Amino acid sequence: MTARIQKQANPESLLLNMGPSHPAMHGAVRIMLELDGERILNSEVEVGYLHRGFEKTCENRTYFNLLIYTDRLNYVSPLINNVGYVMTIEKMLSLQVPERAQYIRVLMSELSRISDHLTCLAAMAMECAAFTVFLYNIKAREFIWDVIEATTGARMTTSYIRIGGVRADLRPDYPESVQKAVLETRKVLKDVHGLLDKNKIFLSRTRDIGLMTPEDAIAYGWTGPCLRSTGICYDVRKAHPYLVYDRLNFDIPLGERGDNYDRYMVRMEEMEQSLRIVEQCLARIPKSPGRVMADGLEPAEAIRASRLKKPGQAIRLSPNLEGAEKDVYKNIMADDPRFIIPPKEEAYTSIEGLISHFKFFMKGHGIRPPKGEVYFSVEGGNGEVGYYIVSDGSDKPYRLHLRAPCLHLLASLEDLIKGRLVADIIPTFGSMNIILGELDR
Amino acid sequence: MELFFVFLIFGLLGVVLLSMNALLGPKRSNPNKDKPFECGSPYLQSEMKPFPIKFYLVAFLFLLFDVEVVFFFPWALIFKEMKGPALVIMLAYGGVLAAGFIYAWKKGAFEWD
Amino acid sequence: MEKKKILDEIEQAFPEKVLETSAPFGEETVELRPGALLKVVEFLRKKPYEFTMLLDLTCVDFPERDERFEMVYHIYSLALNRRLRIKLSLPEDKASLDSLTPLWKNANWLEREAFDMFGVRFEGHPDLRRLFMNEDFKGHPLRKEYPLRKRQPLIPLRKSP
Amino acid sequence: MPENFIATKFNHILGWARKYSLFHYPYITACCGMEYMSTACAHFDIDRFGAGWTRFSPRQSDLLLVVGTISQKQAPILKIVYDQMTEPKWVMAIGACAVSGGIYDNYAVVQGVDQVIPVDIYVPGCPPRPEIILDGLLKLQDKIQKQKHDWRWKKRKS
Repeated sequence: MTARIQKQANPESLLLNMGPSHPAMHGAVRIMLELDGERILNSEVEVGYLHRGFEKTCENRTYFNLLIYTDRLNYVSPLINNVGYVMTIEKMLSLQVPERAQYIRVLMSELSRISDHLTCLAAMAMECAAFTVFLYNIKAREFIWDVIEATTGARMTTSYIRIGGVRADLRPDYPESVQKAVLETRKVLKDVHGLLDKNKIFLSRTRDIGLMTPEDAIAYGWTGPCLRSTGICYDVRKAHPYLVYDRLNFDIPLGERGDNYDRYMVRMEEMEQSLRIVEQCLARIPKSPGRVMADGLEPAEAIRASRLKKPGQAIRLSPNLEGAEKDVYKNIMADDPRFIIPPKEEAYTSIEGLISHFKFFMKGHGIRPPKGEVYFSVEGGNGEVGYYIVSDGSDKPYRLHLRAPCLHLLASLEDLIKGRLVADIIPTFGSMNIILGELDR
Repeated sequence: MELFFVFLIFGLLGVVLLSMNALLGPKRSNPNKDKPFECGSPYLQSEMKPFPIKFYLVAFLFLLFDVEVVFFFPWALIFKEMKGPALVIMLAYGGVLAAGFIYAWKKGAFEWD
Repeated sequence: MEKKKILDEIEQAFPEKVLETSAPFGEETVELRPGALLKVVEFLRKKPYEFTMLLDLTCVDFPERDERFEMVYHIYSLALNRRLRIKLSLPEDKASLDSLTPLWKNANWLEREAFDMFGVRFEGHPDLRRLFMNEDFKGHPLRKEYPLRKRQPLIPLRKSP
Repeated sequence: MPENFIATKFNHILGWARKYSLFHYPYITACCGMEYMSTACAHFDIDRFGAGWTRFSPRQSDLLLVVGTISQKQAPILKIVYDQMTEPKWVMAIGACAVSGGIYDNYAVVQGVDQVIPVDIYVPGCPPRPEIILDGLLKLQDKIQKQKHDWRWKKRKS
C-alpha cells in the first residue's frame, strides 16, 4: 500500500522511515520523511500502532470493570484518568463524595502529574543526550511511586480511585513519606534547573524550534502545558474547578514563545506548583480516626456468630483490605448503598450488607446510571482529558469516548517540523509528551 | 627487543578476538536479515538514492584534520631529543593546514544548507 | 438566567435549522439538521460567542434508529469559558456531512478517526483515510454489528506452543 | 580423553560468556515501558546482571525485550525486527499483553507475542514490577548457561 508521502514525493529526494520501534518515537509512532540531505521537505505521521480497541471494549464491560482500562490510557499519570472517569459517572449518578476522599484524590492526582512531567522531561532530555537528567528524574519518580504504592498497592496501574470515593484510606505514616518525596523531588528539580536551563547544547536544540503561534495552537485544539507554553491561560483546574481545587491556591505558569524550551520550562514550573498543592493538601486534609487493624474474630467465626445475634467483637480483616475498615469507610466512600459496596464487616455479618454487596456485582445490577449522555473533563498531564459517556440505563456504557489531548498535539507535528532538520524532530516530539495509550485508545 | 613482543601480543589478541566472533557465531540466514533496518517498517523506496554531496564534503574534511592530528603523536615522543627545531617544524606543518582550514571556512564548506 | 441565553440566541438566529436545544446535567446541547453545521459553527465562532476551539468530535452508533449515526461535536469558547455540544444525526445510506477542516486544523485527524471507526464520510476533507487501522482493514470496528473479537491479522500468526 | 568432555566443557564456557554479555533491544510500545525505565535506571539497576547496555538496533543486540501491547498493525514490524537480529538471539515477553494479550481480548491486539515470534521467557504482571523483570533475566541466564550452544561455522538455513 503506498503512503500519501510516496505519491507526493519528487523522485530524487530521499524517503526515510522514522518508524514505530525507534527510541525517540515512544515506541509506536511512525514518521515518514521526505528528505533533501538533512532538511525535511515533507513528512507524514502514521499512528494506530498501539490501537487496543479501548472504546469497543468499553461497550462490553460494566462501569466497575472499566476502571482498570482507564489506568492504561495515559499510563504515565494513571490516577488522573481514574479521577476523570470516576467523576464523569458520579456526575451522572449525582453522587456526593466525602471531603477527605476529595482531598486524597487531589493529592494523588497531583503526585501523578508530577511523575508524568518527570517522565516526559526525562525522555526529552535523554533524547537530547542529557542522560544524567534521565537518571535523576527517574530516581525522583521512584520516591513518588513509593508513596503511591504505599497508599494504593500498585506503582502505576493503581485503579485506586473508585466510583464514590477512594479504595482505602491513607496510611498512618503518610505525611513523612510524602514530605520525603516532596523533598527529593525539589532536590532533583534544582539539579535539573542547574543542568539544563542555561546549557548551550540544550538551548540550541530547543530554543525557537517547534515554534507554535497561539492562534495555531487553538486551531489545533491544543490544551494543557503545550497550550500554556504559547501564552494562553487555559487550565481545567481553574476554568472549571472540580474536587477541591477552588480551595487551594496555586498559579498557572505561562510561556511566551511556544517553542520547545517554553514547553520544557512550563512543565518544570508546573511541577513546582503541584508540589505546592501537595503540601497544601497535607495541611488541610480533614482528620480521620486512626486506622487500627482490628484483631478480633475470624471472618468465618463472625459469620457463625452473626447468625445468633450481632457479634460484639471486631472482625479481623485480610491485610489487603487495610484502610477500608468500617470506622474509616464513611470518610473515604460516599454512603449511597445503591452504588457503593458496603464495608466488609457489614457484608460478613448483616443481611443488608450481604445483599447489597451481592447485588452490586451481579450481572445487570451494579452501577446503572440513568439514560442520557454526559461530558466531563479533568486537567491531565498533557491537557484536557475528557470522557463522553452515553448510557442507556444498563450497567454497560452504550458508548464511551475519550478526548485524548495527545491526538491534537501530534496532529500538529507535521507543520512543526516542516523545513527543519531531522535532528529537530526529536526535541519537538519529546517536549509534546505524546503518550500512545490515550492517543490510539 | 621487547617492542617486538608488545606488537606481537596485541596483534594476536586482535586477530583472536575477531576470528572467535567469526568462528563461534552460529550463522542462520533468513530473507529479512540482509535487508536494511528501517525501524522495522515497510520500505518507502526500493533502491538507495545517491547521498547529497554535503555529507561527503563533511566526511572528507573530518578525515583530513584527523590525519593531521595523527602526526602529532610520534612528534610528541621525540620532542625532547630534537630541542630547538622541533617547534619550528611543527609550526610550519600546522600553519599549512591552518591555512587550508581558513580557506575551507571562508568558502562556506562548514555551513550546512 | 445567563446559561439559557446562548441556546435561545442560536434558536432565534437559525429557527429552521435547530431541531431542539436542551441542557442535560447543565451541559448546553444543540441538535441541528445535518446540512446546517457549517453555517451555525461559523456563526458561533464570531464575536459575541468566540467558540474558537474544537474540543472533540465523535460519533455514536444507534443501529435501531432510522438515522443511525449521531455526530457529537464539543466546542469551547475561551472568552466565555463555556462548552457547547452540537449533535447531528445521519442516516446510514447517506452518512456524509461537510468537513470542518477549513475552520479547525485538528478536525483533520478527528474526522479521519470517525471515518475509520464508523465509516462516516466528510466532504472537503483533504485526505480521508483510515487513521488507526491499516489501509486494507475490512469493516468499521466501532459499529455495533462488528464483532468484538474478529481479528484480521496482517501476517500469518503461528499456533502458540 | 572422551571427545564429548571437551565439547561440554566448551559449551559451558560459551554459555558463561554469552550469559553475562547480553545486549538488549527494548521493543517498548506501551505501559510496561514505564516499568522498564525503572528497571534500567539507578534504583533497580539492570546493569548489575551484565545486561545494561541498551542497543537500539537489532544488528547489535542479542536479547529482544518485547515490552507492552503488540497490536495487529505492529506484528509485522516485530517480525522484521526479530528476523534482523543477529544470532544467537533470545526473546523475553514482558507484561501480560506481550505474554497473552492481557486485558485486551479484542479485534486489535495479538493475543500473545508467541503467535508472532518464538519466546524464551514470559514475565507476567501488568505491569511487572522491576524485580520480576530482573528475575526473568536471571532465569534467562540460567537457560543460556544450560543450553546446548550451536557453534558450527557452516551457514545453515534457519
